[in-house]
Amino acid sequence: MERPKIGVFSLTGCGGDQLMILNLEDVLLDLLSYFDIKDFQEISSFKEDSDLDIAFVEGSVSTKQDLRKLKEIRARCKMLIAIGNCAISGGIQAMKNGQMEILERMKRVYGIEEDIYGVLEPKGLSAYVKVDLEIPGCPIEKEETLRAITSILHGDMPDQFDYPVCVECKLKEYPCVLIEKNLPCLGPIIVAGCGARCPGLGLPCIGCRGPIKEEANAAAELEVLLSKGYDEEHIVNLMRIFCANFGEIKKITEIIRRRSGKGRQE
Amino acid sequence: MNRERRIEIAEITRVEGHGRVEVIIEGNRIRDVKMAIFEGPRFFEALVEGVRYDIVPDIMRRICGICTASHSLASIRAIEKAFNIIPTKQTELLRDLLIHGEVIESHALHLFMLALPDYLGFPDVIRMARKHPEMVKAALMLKKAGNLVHNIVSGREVHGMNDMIGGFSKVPNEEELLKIRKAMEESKRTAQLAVDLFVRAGTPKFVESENILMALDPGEKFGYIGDYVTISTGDYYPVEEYEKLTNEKSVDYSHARLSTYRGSPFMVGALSRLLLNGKKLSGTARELFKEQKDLLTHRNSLMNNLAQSIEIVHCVERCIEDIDALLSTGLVDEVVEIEPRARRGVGAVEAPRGVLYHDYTFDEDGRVVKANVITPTAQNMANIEKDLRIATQRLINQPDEKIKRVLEQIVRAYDPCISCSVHLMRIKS
Amino acid sequence: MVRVEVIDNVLAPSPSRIIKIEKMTEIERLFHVKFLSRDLVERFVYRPGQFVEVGVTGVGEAPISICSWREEPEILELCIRRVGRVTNAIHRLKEGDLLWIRGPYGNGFPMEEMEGSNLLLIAGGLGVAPLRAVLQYALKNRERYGEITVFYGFKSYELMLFREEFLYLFREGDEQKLRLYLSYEDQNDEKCKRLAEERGERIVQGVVTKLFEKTEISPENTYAIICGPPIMYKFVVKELIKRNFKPWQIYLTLERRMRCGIGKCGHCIVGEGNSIKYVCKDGPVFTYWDALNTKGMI
Amino acid sequence: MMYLKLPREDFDAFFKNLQEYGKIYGPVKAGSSAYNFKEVTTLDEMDLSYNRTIVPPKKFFVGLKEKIFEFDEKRAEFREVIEDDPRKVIFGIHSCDIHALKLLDKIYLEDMADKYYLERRRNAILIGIDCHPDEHCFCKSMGTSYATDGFDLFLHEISDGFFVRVGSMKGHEIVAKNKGLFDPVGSEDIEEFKRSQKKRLDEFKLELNLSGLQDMLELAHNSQIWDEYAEKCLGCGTCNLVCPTCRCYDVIDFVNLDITTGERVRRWDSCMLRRHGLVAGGLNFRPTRVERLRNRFNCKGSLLEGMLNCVGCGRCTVYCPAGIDYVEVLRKIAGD
Ligand SMILES: Cc1cc2nc3c(=O)[nH]c(=O)nc-3n(C[C@H](O)[C@H](O)[C@H](O)COP(=O)(O)OP(=O)(O)OC[C@H]3O[C@@H](n4cnc5c(N)ncnc54)[C@H](O)[C@@H]3O)c2cc1C
Ligand code: SF4
Ligand code: SF4
Ligand code: SF4
Repeated sequence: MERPKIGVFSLTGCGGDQLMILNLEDVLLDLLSYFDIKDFQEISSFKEDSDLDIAFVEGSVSTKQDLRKLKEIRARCKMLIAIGNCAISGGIQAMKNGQMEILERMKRVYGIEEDIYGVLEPKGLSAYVKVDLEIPGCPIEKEETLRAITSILHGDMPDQFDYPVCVECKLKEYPCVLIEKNLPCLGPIIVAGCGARCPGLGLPCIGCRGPIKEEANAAAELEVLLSKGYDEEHIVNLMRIFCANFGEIKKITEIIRRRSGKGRQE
Repeated sequence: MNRERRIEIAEITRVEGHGRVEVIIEGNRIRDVKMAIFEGPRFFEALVEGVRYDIVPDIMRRICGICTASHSLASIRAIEKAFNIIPTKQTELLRDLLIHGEVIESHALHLFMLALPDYLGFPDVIRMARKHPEMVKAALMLKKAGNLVHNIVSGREVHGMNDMIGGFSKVPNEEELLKIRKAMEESKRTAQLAVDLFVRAGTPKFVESENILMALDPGEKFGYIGDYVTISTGDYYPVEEYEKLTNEKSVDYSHARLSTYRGSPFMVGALSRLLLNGKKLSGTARELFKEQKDLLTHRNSLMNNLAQSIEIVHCVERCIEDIDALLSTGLVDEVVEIEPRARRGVGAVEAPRGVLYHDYTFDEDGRVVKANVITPTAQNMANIEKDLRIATQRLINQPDEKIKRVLEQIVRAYDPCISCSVHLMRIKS
Repeated sequence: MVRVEVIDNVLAPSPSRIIKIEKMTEIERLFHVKFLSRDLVERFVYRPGQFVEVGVTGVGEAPISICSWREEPEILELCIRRVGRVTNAIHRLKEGDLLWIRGPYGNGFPMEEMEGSNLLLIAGGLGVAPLRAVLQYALKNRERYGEITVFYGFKSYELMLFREEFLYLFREGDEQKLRLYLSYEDQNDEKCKRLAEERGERIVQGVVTKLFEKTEISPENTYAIICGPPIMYKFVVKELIKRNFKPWQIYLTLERRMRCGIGKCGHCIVGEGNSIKYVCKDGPVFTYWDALNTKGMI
Repeated sequence: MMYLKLPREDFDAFFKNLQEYGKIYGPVKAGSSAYNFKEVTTLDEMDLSYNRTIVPPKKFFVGLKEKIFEFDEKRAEFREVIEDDPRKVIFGIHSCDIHALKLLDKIYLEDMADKYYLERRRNAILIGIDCHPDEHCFCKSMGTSYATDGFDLFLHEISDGFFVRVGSMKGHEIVAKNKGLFDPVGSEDIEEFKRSQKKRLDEFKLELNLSGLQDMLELAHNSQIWDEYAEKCLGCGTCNLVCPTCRCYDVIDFVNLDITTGERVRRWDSCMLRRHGLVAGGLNFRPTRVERLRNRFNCKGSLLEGMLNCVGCGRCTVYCPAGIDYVEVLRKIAGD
């Protein structure tokens, strides 16, 4: 097979997902040798404006500049792979979407009420262009990423996780932190693939892989956490860290707003 | 009238994040030097407003993928100070281990994979690996050793979650620590190799100029955690007064707000740390520091690369030392009671690229009222521009391509982490 | 140490070579596969309605009906629609490549029991695949069965599977005492309209149940065998019941997700309370009587 | 059946001698109230008064997530892999879990035996131990509170040691080899055993009426109860994964970086998950939690494989993050 031409790009994010690829130290050189790398700004000064078989894109669309770049990338690649939560759903920076206006954010952080960056409300790539594959996580998992890549090199599309973190939590025989320690674990509504890292450390899942789309029962999760004594505002903040742009979680914000008749951030 | 000459690096490569450099020359005079950032802002300080303290580190560590543990620790320390939580000895050792591991990972990535190709004449490490496979493999193993610390102590390579307010959720066990220790023993040679490489790389002099240096005072031993800032001017401040040091001010040659100290740009990072705190080094790193004293001058910021390489040697030895100290007393699970207070706390650590401050104010329920983060790259930016200006001036008669190469090399030497420069106010023109 | 005698690994697939691929539609292809080991050919005894697990290394396995019937099962024919990971991977294979096969699995149709009776085969879309095996079996043993009537419904001429074969039977089937009726859904299908001009009494525009208007179907000594998309069953069964078919005269073959094909992985379990079954080993062929007693079966 | 007595002072020696049959796995505390079967080398690592483990001992026979084949595309090879040493001693298994294994035996061994299961099952030694019910145990109602077979040895604690039942040839072999450690049972021992069994039966608090359960389930097909619980249910799959009688597994292939070799892996699955009932074309036979819950309860309450598919261990209730109480649901179904 001819070596696929690839590019690795980043929009607005922390660089952690590209870094996870570089963290595949044991196989990195082997892995890269399967590809003809045309653009990888983080590690290479070599650049060629050719068509691409695969573009890996990290980061959210948070500025008009990001959007321009994304559209250029989409136009030149056959397969677009969104890597990481930012690229899938806007990431952590989308946490206050729909709650705090961009200008308000400008004011709070930079002290000016003017959008000098051309900022857009952070969203994932699929809000704007067709995405062929999404590899979730904040950051992505090395193992899953490698397996997705080998599957693609093999000519297939990888199988994707469609079940919650709880499944892996039990496959690893971890005691449930929600039941045992009353911690606000989001595992039941979050996509598996991390091997239940957080419960494995005795910590609650904070949802870094995003919800199971069109499936997560966020309303039931809310009820469970309320019954554990957490207040609504905290639960919403927690769910919004990584999931603010998802319908299921937006709904929760709505339910709570209606219930309490207030919203701190309005 | 003189013709205007424009030198532009559209996108700086082999750095974390997106930036570009633009120099405008009129005749023999440099009219403008700009390092523009076109990283989208993420407004972290606004994100945590109203958020309860216990998930603040989870949010804030995501400012940066490379120095994630630094952000994590700065954030945790700020909160602990606000709530008067005193970490245990074991926690301090584990944190020390964690941040040293992070420095190894970050420096190894920067030196071998991003900076070295410049010196050996390759566009990237992939091509460099074809010529020097053994060296690149060794470098990757060094980087992996650093990541192993992340993995075991914080839970994963990037955005680990195990380090939290008050300590660690799951304390690593003996077996795991011995695994790190072994990896460190095996990395010693590669660490020294880095020093050799950068000593041999020579000392380009095109940025020579006075630099003000700034670093945290690590206490007795060389390290990355501290509560006071020491400055090459002889000044000394508690971190709570960081605003005096990082004054974000407009300067005449730039339309951005840049960090200056008493009106002058300053430098943070490995070189500053070594020159200010080098006396506190021990072991091989101390020897190497002495040997290379002449090369390591505060007048040449490119020496930051060499300084980083010596730091790797230090970190590798220190990780072993920390592990031995931890194992000698045995590891125990610790539970810390946290009681939120309506207070302010400032936490600082030396991230791989320099001093990092997190500053939070809480209400009585422990919700963030106000937050501020100052990253090292943001602090360095004024100094980078100063260096770019000086270098351009010296090379003004050289062709554009040559100037570009040098400018990019200078930027890279600072190992800038643009995505975490959340505070940089720069408009892409 | 206790040593256990070596037993066959029922999950281990056997390699078989794709000797021919025929493109049937954009998404369906017919694969002719041949086992590499002679041994296997001899052991591989199957009946119409059974299926095999077809695998591609690195991707996985999918249950696929055997759509042919020969006494010597040297060659199996598999009509495969491209819908997901495994089936896409199978479609990428070329002649000469390997497929990994386990089976045959499932109960299949009780061909012996139906001997001496009339057969009414009702197929919709891809459902024609297993019924083709029934048909081949019945035609090969023509003397053992009475009247054979086939209803075959499809969307359009282009999407008609095994077109050549069925058009041949449509035109010449009477020689073999076979009445074949066709239905097509696409109103603007010119080619089908032409077929209607040619032999209007055997083809209608509409869904497959419309074919009941075309001919008298008597339940007398007749078995109805249905295979098609799940929604088709309800309508077809209704027509049959209207015509006094008894629930045990109606056979259906079902589809479910399956991972093992042999009653272990649990995915194909259907039913509630008193009646609960594995589609893979208790089926995939069931009578309508089973369906009446097993909630959620159809 | 053969009955013996294991005096307390011989317990440790007995335990040590078992190592000759493979690694020993026993109940070990894993959290504030949770236990797991883990490898143990000494008696005191175990807590033999445990109530239940998180995942059932089924994991010893069908791996939670296990490689079953390695393949090589170039060489057209499928090579079977049994990753662990099938020789194991499972120490301290409860009666309900033994009953569950009997059901799994039917599934995995009758009619096209699963080789992986068989290898491990034949090589494993099961040492049962008496337990005391907590508020979630309802095995008494399910008829699984006492194991009459399906184990090699069964230990019942009495005042100065254990009353031991020998349940198999292998069990016989073990006691024969350790002759010196066992005493014959005396009449006081028998009396004590009887008393303790009676006392144990009296400890059960939770009961479930089984009569007509299958009909009740079928009749509840359109019941509101499913909707009510589906609203609470998180669809997390925990209930299936901790269930000792659930047998669903999923299979997936992975390719190595050389792109020609790889592995086939199977892992425990759950019918509460979306994919379980999904087939080609996006059709889902159990599209929402309503159908999935109904299916789960029906499967558990059925007589698939000729026996009840629930052994009353209480795990699904204890570990359900949404707090859905299995017995409560079935009681509502039955109108109790
Ligand atoms: C007894 C029996 C006989 C059969 N005979 C034949 C036959 O002769 N010919 C034939 O072509 N087929 C036959 N089938 C159907 C065939 O088995 C399936 O089409 C096949 O298993 C699909 O496998 P796959 O890996 O290609 O698809 P999968 O990748 O498993 O996908 C199958 C379907 O699941 C859905 N899906 C998968 N993943 C997702 C996701 N992440 N999100 C949403 N939806 C998803 C999609 O709708 C997709 O179409 C038979 C099935 C049975 C049970
Ligand atoms: S700890 Fe979290 S992920 Fe694990 S079972 Fe409990 S709720 Fe689910
Ligand atoms: S448990 Fe949750 S937060 Fe933790 S790594 Fe997994 S998905 Fe992310
Ligand atoms: S454990 Fe509870 S919440 Fe999870 S799927 Fe089962 S019933 Fe639903």
